[in-house]
Amino acid sequence: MTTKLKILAFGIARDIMGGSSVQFNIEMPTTTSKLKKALIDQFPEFIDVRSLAVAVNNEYSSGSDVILDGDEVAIIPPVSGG
Amino acid sequence: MTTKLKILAFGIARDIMGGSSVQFNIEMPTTTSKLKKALIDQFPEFIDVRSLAVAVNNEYSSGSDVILDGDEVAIIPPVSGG
Amino acid sequence: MDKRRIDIQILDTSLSVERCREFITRSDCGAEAIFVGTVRDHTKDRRVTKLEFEAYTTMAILEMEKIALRLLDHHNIHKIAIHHRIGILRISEIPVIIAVSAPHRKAAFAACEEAIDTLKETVPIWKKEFFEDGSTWVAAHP
Amino acid sequence: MDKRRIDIQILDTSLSVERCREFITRSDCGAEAIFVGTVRDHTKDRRVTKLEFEAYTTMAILEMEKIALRLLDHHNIHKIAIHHRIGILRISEIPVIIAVSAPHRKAAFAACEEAIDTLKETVPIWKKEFFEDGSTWVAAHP
Repeated sequence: MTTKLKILAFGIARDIMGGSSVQFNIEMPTTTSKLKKALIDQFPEFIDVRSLAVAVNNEYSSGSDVILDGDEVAIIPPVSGG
Repeated sequence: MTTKLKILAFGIARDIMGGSSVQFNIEMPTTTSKLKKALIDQFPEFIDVRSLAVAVNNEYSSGSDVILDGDEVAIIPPVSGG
Repeated sequence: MDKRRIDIQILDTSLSVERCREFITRSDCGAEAIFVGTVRDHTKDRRVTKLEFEAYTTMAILEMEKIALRLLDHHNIHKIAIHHRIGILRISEIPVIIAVSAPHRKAAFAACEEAIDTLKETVPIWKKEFFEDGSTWVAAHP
Repeated sequence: MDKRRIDIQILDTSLSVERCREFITRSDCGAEAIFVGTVRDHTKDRRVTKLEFEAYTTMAILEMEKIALRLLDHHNIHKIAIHHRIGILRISEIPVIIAVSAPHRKAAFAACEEAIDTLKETVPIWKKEFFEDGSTWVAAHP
């Protein structure tokens, strides 16, 4: 069923999504790859971003990792600290 | 002719020669190697020192470099700064 | 246990090398290697007026802890401090300090350099460069 | 000309990282690598109570200048400070600080490490270690 998933967005992802915490409609449970695909579908500007990672509960997550309701999900564009 | 050459001595060389500025009898002009040999002859404890360099006018000098009257001559035992 | 040997901070106030040294200096260490990042006044040929750093703070601290703990495992070092600043920074201000103490200098240098290299790869912090005529998120685009 | 980019000092008072940074920090540099030597409380298994450093000052300054000028030639770095202390030092005090600024961090680290490695080989400064039951000139004997 389609749920509103809260997504934290930083850096250029925040600019593209229009906020640092965005409600996003997606079929749940989902996976990291599915979320990335859905985000790129809804926000085509992500295509031009060099890379896009997803963090679930403060850990980098990879393609088939499942995202459950209640997880803290963040979109991580290319980092540039230091 | 034998002259008194003033030699600056540091670290263990100062302990061995008994002072930080020592008058040393040597045939002048001389060379770095001759000076080292004469020092070791007069102060046999230098045999046990790991290495012995000579500086003439604030520059490391090597074996056949000539030492003239008036040069500032220093005995440089193994350095251990830093 | 190892956590007592690391000091990880994200701050919105000026960073201080002395504060990092206070944490890392130990009587059984002979060497400290310190990296200080400073804000440069240009990128390629464009004049930079200021920078802004933004962090995903909770995760950034966890990622910096991972870096520090792994370095303690892999190098003969004793303590490591990683301080990163967020917010607006002017030219010559300090975004990051990494300070490492070790019995001997080789390990201190190796760990310090590895720390900043890894931080720039993995820690979720973002830098926005401001120019006279606009701004850009660094590294966002190819 | 290059001499304005180096700051070489032999001091009989406490060394300060901030004083070195004041010299090297530049608005066109993004990276500073700093090495701080500290007095360790032991050598192998012997407890050290204090150290004494003695320098052939005029020559030591010339040798440190040579190191700094060669590094400016060989690495893409901007400024370098080398401060060495002499006299009696207690545990955790600082005998030496080397600070290097550069546009990028790789050159800063490489130059800083090369500076301390070379200093320990060539600069006429001697360290005497004091133990509870005697003292010894470091490195004097095989």
